[in-house]
Amino acid sequence: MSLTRYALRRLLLGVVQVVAVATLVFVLTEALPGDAAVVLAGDIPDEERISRLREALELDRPAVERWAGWLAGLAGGDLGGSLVSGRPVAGVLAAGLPPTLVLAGLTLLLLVPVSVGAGVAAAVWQGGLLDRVLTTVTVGLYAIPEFALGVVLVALFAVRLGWFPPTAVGAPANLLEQPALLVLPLVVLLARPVCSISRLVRAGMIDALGSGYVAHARRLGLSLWRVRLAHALPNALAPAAQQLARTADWLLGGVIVVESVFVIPGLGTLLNDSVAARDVPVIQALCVLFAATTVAANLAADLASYRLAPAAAGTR
Amino acid sequence: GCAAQPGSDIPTSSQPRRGGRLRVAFAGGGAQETLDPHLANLFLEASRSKAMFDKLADYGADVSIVPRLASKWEAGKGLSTWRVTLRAAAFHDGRPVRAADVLHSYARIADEKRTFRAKANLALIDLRNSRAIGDRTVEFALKRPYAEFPNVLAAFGAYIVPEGADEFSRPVGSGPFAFGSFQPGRSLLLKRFAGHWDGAPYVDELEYLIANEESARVNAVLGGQAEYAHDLTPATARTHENGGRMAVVRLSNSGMQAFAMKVDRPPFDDPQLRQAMFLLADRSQMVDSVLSGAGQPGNDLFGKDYLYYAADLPQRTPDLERATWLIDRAGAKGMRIQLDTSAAASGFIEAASVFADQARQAGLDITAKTGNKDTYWADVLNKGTICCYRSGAMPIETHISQRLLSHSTTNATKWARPEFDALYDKAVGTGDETRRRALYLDMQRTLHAEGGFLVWGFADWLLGTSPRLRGVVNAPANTLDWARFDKVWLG
Amino acid sequence: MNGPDAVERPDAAERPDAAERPDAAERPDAVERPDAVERPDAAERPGSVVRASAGKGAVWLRRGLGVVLMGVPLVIALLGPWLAGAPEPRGVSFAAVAPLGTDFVGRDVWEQVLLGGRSVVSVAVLATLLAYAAGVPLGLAAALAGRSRLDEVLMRPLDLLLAVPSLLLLIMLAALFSPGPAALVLIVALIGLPEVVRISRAAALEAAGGTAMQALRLQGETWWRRAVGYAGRSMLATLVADVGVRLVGALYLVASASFLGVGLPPDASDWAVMVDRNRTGMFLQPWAVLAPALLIVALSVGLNLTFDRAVRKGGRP
Amino acid sequence: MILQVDGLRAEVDGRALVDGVSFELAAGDVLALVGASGSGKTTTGLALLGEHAPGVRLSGTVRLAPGAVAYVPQHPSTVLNPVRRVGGVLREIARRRDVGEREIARRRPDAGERVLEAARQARLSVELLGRYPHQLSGGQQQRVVLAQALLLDPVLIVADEPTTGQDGLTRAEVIEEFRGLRTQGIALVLLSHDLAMVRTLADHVAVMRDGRVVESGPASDVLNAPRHDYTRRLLTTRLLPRSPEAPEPPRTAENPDGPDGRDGPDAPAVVPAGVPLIEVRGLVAGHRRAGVLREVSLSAAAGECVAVVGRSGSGKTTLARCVAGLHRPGSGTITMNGEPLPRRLPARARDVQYVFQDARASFDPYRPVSAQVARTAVRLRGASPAQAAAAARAMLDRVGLDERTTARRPAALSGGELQRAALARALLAEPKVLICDEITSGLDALMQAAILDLLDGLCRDLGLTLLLISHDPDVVARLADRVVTLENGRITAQKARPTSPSAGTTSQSARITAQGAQITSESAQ
Ligand SMILES: Nc1ncnc2c1ncn2[C@@H]1O[C@H](COP(=O)(O)OP(=O)(O)OP(=O)(O)O)[C@@H](O)[C@H]1O
Ligand SMILES: Nc1ncnc2c1ncn2[C@@H]1O[C@H](COP(=O)(O)OP(=O)(O)OP(=O)(O)O)[C@@H](O)[C@H]1O
Ligand SMILES: [Mg+2]
Ligand SMILES: [Mg+2]
Repeated sequence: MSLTRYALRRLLLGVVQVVAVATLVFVLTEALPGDAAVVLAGDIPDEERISRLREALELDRPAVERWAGWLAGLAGGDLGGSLVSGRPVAGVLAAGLPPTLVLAGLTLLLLVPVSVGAGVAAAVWQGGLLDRVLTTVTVGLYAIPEFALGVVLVALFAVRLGWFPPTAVGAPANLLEQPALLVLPLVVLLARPVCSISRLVRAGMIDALGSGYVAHARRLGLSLWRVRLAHALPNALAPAAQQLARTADWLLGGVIVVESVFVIPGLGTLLNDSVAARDVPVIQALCVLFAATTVAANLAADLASYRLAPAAAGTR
Repeated sequence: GCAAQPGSDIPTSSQPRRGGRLRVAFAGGGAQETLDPHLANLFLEASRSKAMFDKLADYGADVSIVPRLASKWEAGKGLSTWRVTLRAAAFHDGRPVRAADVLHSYARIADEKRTFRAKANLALIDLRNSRAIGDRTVEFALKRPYAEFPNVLAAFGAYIVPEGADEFSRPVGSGPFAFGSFQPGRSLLLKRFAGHWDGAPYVDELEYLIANEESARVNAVLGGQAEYAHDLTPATARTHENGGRMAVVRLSNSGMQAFAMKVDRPPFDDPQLRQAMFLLADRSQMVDSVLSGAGQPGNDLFGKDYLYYAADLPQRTPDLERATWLIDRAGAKGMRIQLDTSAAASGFIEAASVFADQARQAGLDITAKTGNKDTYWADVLNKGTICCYRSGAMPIETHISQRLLSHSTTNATKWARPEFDALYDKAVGTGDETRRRALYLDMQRTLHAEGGFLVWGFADWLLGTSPRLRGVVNAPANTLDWARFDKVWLG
Repeated sequence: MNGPDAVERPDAAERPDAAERPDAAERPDAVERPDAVERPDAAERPGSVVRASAGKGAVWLRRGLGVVLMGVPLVIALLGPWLAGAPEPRGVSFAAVAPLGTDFVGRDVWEQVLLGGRSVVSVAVLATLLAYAAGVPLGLAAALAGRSRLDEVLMRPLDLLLAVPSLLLLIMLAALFSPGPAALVLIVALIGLPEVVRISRAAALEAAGGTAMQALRLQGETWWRRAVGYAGRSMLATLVADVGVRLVGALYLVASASFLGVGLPPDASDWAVMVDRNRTGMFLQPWAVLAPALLIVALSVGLNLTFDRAVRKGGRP
Repeated sequence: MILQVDGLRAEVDGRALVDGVSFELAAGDVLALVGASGSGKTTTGLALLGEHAPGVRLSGTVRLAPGAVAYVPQHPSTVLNPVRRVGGVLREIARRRDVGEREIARRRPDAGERVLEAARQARLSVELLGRYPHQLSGGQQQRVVLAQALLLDPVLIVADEPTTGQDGLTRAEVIEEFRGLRTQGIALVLLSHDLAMVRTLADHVAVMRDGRVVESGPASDVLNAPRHDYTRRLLTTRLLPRSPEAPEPPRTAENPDGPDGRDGPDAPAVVPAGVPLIEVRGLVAGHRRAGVLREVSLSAAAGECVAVVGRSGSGKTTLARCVAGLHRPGSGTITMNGEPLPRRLPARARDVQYVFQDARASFDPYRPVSAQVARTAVRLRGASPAQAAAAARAMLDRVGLDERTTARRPAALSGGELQRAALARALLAEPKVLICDEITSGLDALMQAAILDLLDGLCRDLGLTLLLISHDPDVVARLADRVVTLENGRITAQKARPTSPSAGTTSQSARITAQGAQITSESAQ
């Protein structure tokens, strides 16, 4: 079976998966204690009030019926309205998407060269000082929770030194208009993935550098770095590509911590809020979006894996 | 009396200045939020509603009632009709505020099919028989005699909107600020309303920014992105108090902190055990550890320093010996008790942790169980035996009527006593102020002796303000002068 | 590196095992040098002898660094609870009293540090081990299956697990599970599982497609030996790199889970929970965050350095 | 002088692999290093590049003239990057920037053209350039490596068994190319067991044994008047064609009835010498959409040895892998005694064993060779670990490998040693059918003879059926009862009993098996 056919089959499966995730999430939110009415009632959980709210939100209809209605709407491209504000869900999503896309896109753009670079450097000088320093720094950063890192960076570089704005409150809707805003969030977002990916690249690189084809490529007079980057590196990337896909997935799902520390209202905040509010239509729509990105990221990573191990792609 | 007491090193004498854009940072409701003042629930929404709308009356610093749109009110015979006179005021679009607007607003809130927060407060009004007398007078008919009717006018969320208003994407109100622009989940920009009856605001523009993370609100003030940060933790306040980059304003007596014991079921149906709990609690340690010192110890009564508060009752101090003895007598030694807590309000988890430790010393095995923060209030209303509890400012009468009567809908302690209900009815049925005061004292004495609320403290509400911001006064959260931006100015 | 002239490389002295590495990538440039290459007799060069003794101290230090970094937290975790003594009465939260001040509920931080390692080490380690114990065989099975139906059957359900936002999953599990260390280990392992499967699958693909794998099959070798003995061995370096990092992820997942009411109580004596919960006082009383955070950093850095070393020692064929 | 080697010594833990090797080489000279398998040829060759296997210490002096040194390794599959298309790497080499003076002197036209030229020289067809290494046959991989070496424009080529995977015709052409290189002044160090090639190419010959050069000198002297006893034995060993009076295949339990002339419609023209034990009918197989085998039918009786010959890339390995159950055919049946072979591998492997063309790739690099060999007996014959170890030791001994050698990991064994270990591993399964894919390509004449004797003995005494794939007509003649020629995935000829074309002669043309001589397009499609 060719890779194209494989990809097509996976995409078809993906549609099924997305619907399955949406269903699963629907079931999960149904099973969550309390519904939007209870949450809306807040600290005056008067029973009559709750049942009125339930009526108003049409939560008194059977779950299956609501689910079917939602699915029918989805098929027609209608995501419904938010339970809490009544605004169309599509609009709510559209507002949260751009910041997430900007953050995720820029992070990924920087992540690949930085983490691959660090991994390659550590592998090339394996056991040397640079390797140890890189290991210590990346693993050390990894072991600091995002929150702490974010807050310390803001305290130092934004509040104390004033180099960057501390948060994005009052920033233009398009974050790219004010690039200084993005520096600290990107640093925080990069800290952990750089570690996990560069460690995997390093491990793969060390194996690849010791292989016969690398030695032979050097014999063939190819320059040292060309051999490392064009010959050893592709062989080292398969696990890192998977991790990269996970990271992309994580980033596109919105990163609650960074979003809240820097006040960037993206999809993560939206998910957090709508789960807190049990705003099922918004949760559902978000999960469809996330499931789609997950399926896409996984497919891309799997295709990359096969491209990076062509022999395995050929079997069966 | 609203004692002006801004942050530490701000001179109070400086002259108010006109102009500028004031940016205030609040925790918010996310992208789903709306501007309907009657839906107001969060502090952010309350403050925004207050900026764009007016109530007929509001709470003063001691939670007594101060007139707002209503210039005066007088009870009819038998306390079951009330005549309210409106002052000359106008909505942002120039229309005057009329009695019809008031009736429309109250009808909207009290609508059977809807669930606005103030609905319960307004339940007493017989709207069908209430009527407008001319443009500026409303006569309210009540379903039964009620001396505390002004409390209703000041109820949380009882804002006056123009007649017919039911849609609030571009709200029009009579408040000091008029609507500018709105990005849900991000910001709301308001403009100075020159025609406000209480004098126009000093600042030209007011922008509400949303930052759910406390550190972000603080950083926004420190970094000059905002002038006012609502709701700081005590630890943050201590961190920045003396830094000079941010002034910390403490709004004392803003939040009651308590444990609510359910008196209708074991083990706390035993008054001895409740007594023991009252005695084993080390309130000052709780204030120190949980509130980081930002608060005062409580005396198992709601509304410290509010109107009618029973300040004369002796302050409880820890008495481990007697507590242990009482626990023994109640046969509860070593009993395992689950204390419900959650992240629903700040300090709950800490309070549970500290209290469990204290109880252990008296021989009770209290374990904290963390519940879901979003549904916490509904969960603890009827389930469990003891839970963390808190309340914002409201008149003591409202506290009693909503939480402590047999028919109260949010009775978290399940305190239901006919003789107590009777006392309450007597109190709200008399027009005699001294007699009412005596009755409230009676009720509080009973609650202090054997009630279900273990009120261990009153938390300060903490604000961070930029040194430029002047005129911020110390008023408990939810009262008129809290989060009020028409009387502050940028220096 | 061990061409006859390689002894002159300055860094060779710092790498006790360097002499065994066929670092051929850097090798052949010598041959292409325009002038005739002189390859002197290495055995006769005094340099090689001197190098061995001079490097000794440094080598020991380097070897020790990872072990010390890893050892200190481990020792505290293991012995801490015995050293902690009776709990002292609470003080003001975030007070800067000796030795490390107080935490968010006024407890002594040093005592909490002593008490807080055991759960971190046991829960996170157990959860990670569990995730690997289940994930690596699954990943291997999927890799060995190639692009067959088995692969889909194994991987697609796990994709579902990945696609459900973990926040939702955590809240959900919090509502379902009664809190307890066992449930916590399960939850953390479950959340980590799909990633472990995917990474081990990717790492095993190359070995799975190779001739040696076919030879093993032709030998009638058991699945276990083929997968774990051969493919598993060839992806060991990757797995070690991954586990060293993933452990930390598990640790903080435990902390956020405890905040949502799963597993540990939110005021538990646990390093990760301490870091999470004391963050409000980070600038007031930094030790409440710094002390546990440093221990976690030391543990993971030490672990990674030691693993790196062990893998390097294990050597390549 | 291009190369000057003086007192080269390689040792592992004090044991010398190569000792006291010294020689010189002028431009355009060809030095052939011949010698027993495991005598240290590859070690010496690598040392010329300043390299060595892990754990080995080198000493001595190697002086090289300026310019590139190209190396053609013994096992091409291990030096081909699995994720890079072969053509891409070739272009990269052609474009590499550190061009020596020689290149500047004659500015090469264009990288693409140079790649094509090198591919032509190495007899590598252009379609193959777009493939990954695993999509190439053994011989094709070898030619890729050769093309890489030729692209380098070297002053010296160290070629380690450069033609073992090539069919006669290609081999002759490659040798011709080497000859051409000589005239360009490129020196060549040839490490080979192929004495015929050495004879045609070498100016100097050094004979190695146990790491020492036992005899060296001008090629004519050494080859025609060997002084050392070992050289003499090496040169005189001849593979004798299998005796014409082939014995009746033994009646085993599986075929008690003897011949019954079951000629199907597409039965081979030449009737097999006995009842077919294994029968392949209408086999169609390929990779993805590319067909490799088209309707191949073949059968072999118990105790019979059927040789499959054909040009490199004609599908021999694919056929073998189908029979062994490693490759799923598109259609066709493979039966043993009329029963379809079990689809599941362990069950099938008990009866059919396959010795991989690429011995090195077929071992797990992390475990000692002897342990790997012994596992066959445990898994397929149900032996206890101790019995298996003993059986493995005995079998390894029979193929000439001692315990010390096989206790090492595969990387520390020479090519020929691994080939023998792989054979031992397959034999331990005591299969009914053994498929041998180029198993003697890395062995010196003496060892080759011994191994072939061993196999012959097994056929005759135990009724082992052999499917022999080889490019070496002498080997085919030595063992085969029948020769089947595969061309472009089809069987084009079957011959009952081959005569050794090389008997007594060393002429190149005669070494090309007549059947495989058609010059057709490489690609099997
Ligand atoms: N790393 C090593 N450790 C120990 N012994 C080794 C190592 N590498 C090779 N040998 C041994 O050195 C000897 C010479 O190996 P080498 O590969 O040079 O032989 P060769 O002449 O090329 O043989 P062949 O013709 O079979 O390829 C062999 O006996 C081999 O087992
Ligand atoms: N994985 C693959 N994908 C596509 N084509 C392949 C693949 N493997 C082999 N081929 C092609 O199939 C043909 C037959 O290969 P096979 O290995 O059977 O040849 P062979 O007869 O054994 O050759 P050699 O004598 O060189 O070993 C060759 O042309 C080869 O390029
Ligand atoms: Mg060799
Ligand atoms: Mg082949």
